[in-house]
Amino acid sequence: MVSALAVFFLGTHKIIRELLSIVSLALLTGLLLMRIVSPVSDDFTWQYMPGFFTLSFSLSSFGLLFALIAAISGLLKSFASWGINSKGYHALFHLMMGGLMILLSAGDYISFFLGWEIMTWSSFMLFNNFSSADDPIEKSQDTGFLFITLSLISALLMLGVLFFLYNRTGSMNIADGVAWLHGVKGLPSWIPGLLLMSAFFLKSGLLPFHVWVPGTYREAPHTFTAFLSAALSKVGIYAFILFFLPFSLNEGSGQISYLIAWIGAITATVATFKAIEQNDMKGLLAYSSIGQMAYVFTAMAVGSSLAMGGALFQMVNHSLIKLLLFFIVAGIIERTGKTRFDQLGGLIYKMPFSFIGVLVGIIALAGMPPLSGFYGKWMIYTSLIEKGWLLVLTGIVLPSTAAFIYCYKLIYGIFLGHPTEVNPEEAKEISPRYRVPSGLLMASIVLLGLFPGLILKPVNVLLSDLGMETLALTSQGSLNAASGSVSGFMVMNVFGGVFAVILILLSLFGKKAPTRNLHRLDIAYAGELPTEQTPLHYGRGLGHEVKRVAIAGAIVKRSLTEKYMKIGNQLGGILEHVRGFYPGNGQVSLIMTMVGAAAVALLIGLKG
Amino acid sequence: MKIDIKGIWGALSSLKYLFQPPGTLRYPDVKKEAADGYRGFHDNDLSKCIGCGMCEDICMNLAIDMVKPKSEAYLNAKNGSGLIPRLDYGRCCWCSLCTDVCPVNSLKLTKNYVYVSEDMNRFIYTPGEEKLGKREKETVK
Amino acid sequence: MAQDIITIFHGPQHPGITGNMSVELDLLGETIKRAETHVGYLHRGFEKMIERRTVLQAFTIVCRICVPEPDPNEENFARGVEELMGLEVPEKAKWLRTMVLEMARLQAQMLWFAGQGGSLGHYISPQWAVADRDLILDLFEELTGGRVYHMYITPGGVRRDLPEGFLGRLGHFLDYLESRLPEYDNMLLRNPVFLERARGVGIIDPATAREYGVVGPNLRACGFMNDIRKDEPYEMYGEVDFIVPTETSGDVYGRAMVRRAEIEQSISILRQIIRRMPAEKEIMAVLPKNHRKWEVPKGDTLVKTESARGEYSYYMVGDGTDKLRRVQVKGPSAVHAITLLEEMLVDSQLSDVAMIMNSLGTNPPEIER
Amino acid sequence: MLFTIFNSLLAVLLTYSMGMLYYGFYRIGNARIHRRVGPPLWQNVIDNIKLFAKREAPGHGIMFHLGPVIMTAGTITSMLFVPFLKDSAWLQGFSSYGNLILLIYLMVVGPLGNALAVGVSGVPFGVMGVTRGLTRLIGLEVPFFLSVALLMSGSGTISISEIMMAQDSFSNWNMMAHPAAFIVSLFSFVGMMGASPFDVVGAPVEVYSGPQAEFGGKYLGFLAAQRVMFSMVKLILWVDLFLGGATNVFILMAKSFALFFFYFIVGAAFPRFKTEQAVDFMLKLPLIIGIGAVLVRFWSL
Repeated sequence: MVSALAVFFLGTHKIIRELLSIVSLALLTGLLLMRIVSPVSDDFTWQYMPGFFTLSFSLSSFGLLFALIAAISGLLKSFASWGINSKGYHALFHLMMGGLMILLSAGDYISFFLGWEIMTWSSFMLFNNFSSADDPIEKSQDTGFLFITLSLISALLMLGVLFFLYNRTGSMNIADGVAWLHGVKGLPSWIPGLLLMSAFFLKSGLLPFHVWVPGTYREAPHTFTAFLSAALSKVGIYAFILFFLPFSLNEGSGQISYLIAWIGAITATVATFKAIEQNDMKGLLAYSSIGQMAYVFTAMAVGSSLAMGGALFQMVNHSLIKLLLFFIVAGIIERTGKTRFDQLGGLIYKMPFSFIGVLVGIIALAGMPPLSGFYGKWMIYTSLIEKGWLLVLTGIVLPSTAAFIYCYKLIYGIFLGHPTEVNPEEAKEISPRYRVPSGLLMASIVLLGLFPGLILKPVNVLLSDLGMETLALTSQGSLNAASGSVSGFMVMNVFGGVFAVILILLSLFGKKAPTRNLHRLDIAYAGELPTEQTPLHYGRGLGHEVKRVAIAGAIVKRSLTEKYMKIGNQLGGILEHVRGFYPGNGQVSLIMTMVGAAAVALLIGLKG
Repeated sequence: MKIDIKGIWGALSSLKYLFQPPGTLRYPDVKKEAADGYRGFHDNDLSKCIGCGMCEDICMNLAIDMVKPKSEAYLNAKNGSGLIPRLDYGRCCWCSLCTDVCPVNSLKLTKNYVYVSEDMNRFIYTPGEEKLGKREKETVK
Repeated sequence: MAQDIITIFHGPQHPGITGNMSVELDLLGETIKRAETHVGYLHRGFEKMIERRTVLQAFTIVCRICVPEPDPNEENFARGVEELMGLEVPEKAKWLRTMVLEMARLQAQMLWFAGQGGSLGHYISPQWAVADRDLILDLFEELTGGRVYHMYITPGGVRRDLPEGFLGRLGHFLDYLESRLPEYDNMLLRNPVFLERARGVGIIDPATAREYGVVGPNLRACGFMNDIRKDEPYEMYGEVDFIVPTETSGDVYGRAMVRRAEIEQSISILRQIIRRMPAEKEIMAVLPKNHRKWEVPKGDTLVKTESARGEYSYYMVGDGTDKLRRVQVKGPSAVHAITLLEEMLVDSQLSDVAMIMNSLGTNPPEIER
Repeated sequence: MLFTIFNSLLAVLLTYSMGMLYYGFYRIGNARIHRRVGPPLWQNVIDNIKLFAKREAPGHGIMFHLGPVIMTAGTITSMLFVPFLKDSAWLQGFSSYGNLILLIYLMVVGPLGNALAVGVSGVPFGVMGVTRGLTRLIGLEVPFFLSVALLMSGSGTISISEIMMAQDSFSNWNMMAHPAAFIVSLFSFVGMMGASPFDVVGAPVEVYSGPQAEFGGKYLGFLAAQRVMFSMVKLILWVDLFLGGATNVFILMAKSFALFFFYFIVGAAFPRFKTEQAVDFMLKLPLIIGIGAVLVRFWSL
């Protein structure tokens, strides 16, 4: 992948101006899009120590999808963060993009691992050095510590398994390793499989490795959080597809798929109840991301074409929604300087665009028709019913219903209710550099809701690449499954039509019975008169009582983070040592680490 | 988990009243007669009233004023003061002390207690001269 | 100012209580962090009004201090005046007073029952209980001429003798009410949802009960035997047999069960009264003819009555004129609904406020007499 | 297309009049249980007309205005995706374009609009009611989804019409064929209809007056109208899913009234749970029955 490397070098050495960043990302996007239009094979191999092994790069259709998501996210993100970042930030961001591209097009273990590590380390430095937290030093140490510890564990696990595979197969090619992994039945394949899976779960933030996500998302630069959620969390899915998808299709692996499905459902439940409990916008969205990613894993575990389609739909949707929501949240934080629900409120008529954006976002996030979010869920649910996994279905219905609460909390806490710390007279709509990408994202969410079939064409390509049956495509507006179909086009039109009719009816009444708009404090308040000082904004309290529900209470009270920190403190000596590697200068330590990792890899590889 | 079948059945048993006639009156059609000793509006037997003013004196709400009647015909021969009591139902609390102290038992409480008028001044009333409960025309439904 | 909590008002018009009273609540979610009671919606200055009136005039307004159960006020006032003036009350009047007090207790418990069901969204109970309470009010109407404010127990005796056949009708009503009680139990008190809601909520522990001076059924639900009717028997309570029911849980359910048992006790007491009602006609002590001549001698007295909500006391001072120098009314609600409630509500839930308030038998007018 | 639109109007009219009739009965029935006489059968219609005839309505800006519209639109849209009759071209709405899962989610869209309007009005009581409603929804949806998933997986289709068609004789009614699923769904049904003991959302006692505290006049009129229609949609859905559907309007009314009567007696007999008690209850008994049914079903496979 020439383009990836081009961006990589461009990023590390030259970028000072924002324009270049955008142009390069646009270039990358364009190149990727061209791949779709004209499928030119640009497999690229690089002989390393000739005769010994090669680094091979080839972009599969899956890789292409993920690369596209990443590239478009990156492009929009760069646009949104116009002019607020320093040089180092850009360098790191592009380094990370490069790493991501390497990872996505990797054909062998070395390049896979290399890409993985570049991405991890550069993203770590991004959020650690350019943290948005109020007190970066105090906060980030815990978060960074957690992140880096877990990343190291995952890297070590992966490294070990990869070289175990190399040892077994004698080939550095991923495809060979995967084939071996699927060929061997029973315990020998399970242990490396599970270890490897843990590494991927960690990247996507699945239980029990989700603990790094909220802190990281909260403290990362606002727009970078959007990218983290929209693109980086998908890497785990890519790796999972790469290594395990055929595995989960295998008839003999019923239990392990079932286990993965349940891990997805439980992760979603835990994350959702945690999200409800959050008091700051980014924390809420972070837990929501964990939950949404978990649905994808559940769907992939089901393994049918419909489920895969649902998983991919859900994934694309999630990228769109989270970019949209994080952009708007970033815009609001930039305008108001407030991050928590108890500090905001009552901004709806001052920030109508943001309100509509968040409304579209939460409708899609909650999976309500007629927007796109529903159709991913619909495919997942239908596939679960067709598969007969009704208990898993129940397991994911619980979080997706509970998700309504945090969705409502998000929109209520910011826009509805009463203003608290932000004077609505002084509030201004978010800046255009957030508005433009948000508008595009909103349009695409609505478009996908209107024509959910649009996604089926690319999905079918991917499915046939995987050797699975393709999904029936009757029209752009509808989705079909063996057991039923749904027409997004009709749903949207019927809803819109009825809405319009009733609106007209209500307006007709408006002539005879006009609406008298009241002051916001002129409300039913038990006969008392509230003043400006009366606390009336329910942003903090909303969802606070959910933990009285037995199941939610059990989840919210427990904190895995604390447990990990305890273990971490016990292992403190060793881990502190590892942290010693990091001398403060990002690039230096990055290079050092990569060199070190490569050396270790080589050594193990030579021995094997 | 314990399921309290008996309790649930007990709760449902109260639904048997669904099939029984209601215990309340169909009010506007069927009216309830007040008990004999009911403390309703006042009535003054003007043929007995001696205008002594005991009722005015004991009324702690100052609801009773002794006034000149509209016509001398309302006064009997024994009425020394030439005055009869007038009530303000905005103040009266129907404690019936005035009737208790009436030395000739001319002032009494009747069983009437329903009266509706949009005119506030109508509630100032001279018993004996007029009959409050009888002004059915003004009764607003 | 970041707003963790929100402030709302619960009331002043509210099914949880009979009367107007507001509770200002600071909520985090629905958990109450601070409760502050607001009374004063019903303040009419009764104590001062009594001091400005002659004794006979004043007796007609004391019943208005407590809407759901006015008769303990009349009883207290009458008994206080009698003690100060040294009046001898005829025996029949004492029996009649006991009967009226028990009937009043019965109807007050029915009204509590209505509120208890209503505060849980169980709308059968208010309708049934109020309908059956109306039958008691019919009897009151016959006996006293008034349904709610009876103005019957007057210093020196009672104002009217029994109407013809009254005791028979009362007996019929008691039979009817007794037959209805199992239905009430089934409907609310054994209802599984009610048990779920009421058990373990609004607990008063015995130490707190003592410290705050909780009285009446609320105290008896904490396991204390405390009843003025037994401790310092007045009127004919020394003559009749009854037990004082207690519970130990101290929660809403315990208080409900105490009140439920008291309904039965009231029925039993009333039956005994019907049996033993003397036939004589004398119902009034010998009194001065003119109300201006009722001179209350110097001296003071403290009279107590057991109302449906607990000890109800009057402290009265006479100064030799026809008016009382000072009257201090102390109803049980001042303890229950102000100090205790503010404490109890903290960390409980908004959904339970109405239920807790009603289970305490809160009655605002007697707080702000 | 014209026929479909005509049919849609017919559906709206039918559910409105059915709903008003049923709720008229509801009020009289409740009054009788209370030992009262009760209002006339058409009292709900009178109330509704009265609300529309109010001279003005209080408002809080455009979002408040749109709330009842979204609510009503959500109701009518869900109505149009429920087939009322089987073996008939009438009253099918757009049900051929949708399915059961779509419908379940469509039923949440309306309340979202309501929640937004309540939120923008700034009444803390209303938002509390909304929060309670959303929390309660967890308890209602999970057993409900389990029971309909049993149906869908049992009949191999997610289309309501096809589930309805499959129940050709009384013994094939899903309440007979899948009794556990039916029982589980009844718990959710009572909750979704807003009957005690699961009605703490709009409780006038436990919170000032629930989500609709600030609506008045025409807004409340729309909300009242959509409420009865929404109830009818749920009744008809249950008739379709479990009671074998209906071939004509009279059978539909008979069956839905039977369900309505069930809702009515449960609602009349019990006080209400607190929100978390309701959810805990729903996640205990019904869920255990449901899981048992699933296990029984798949154990033999």
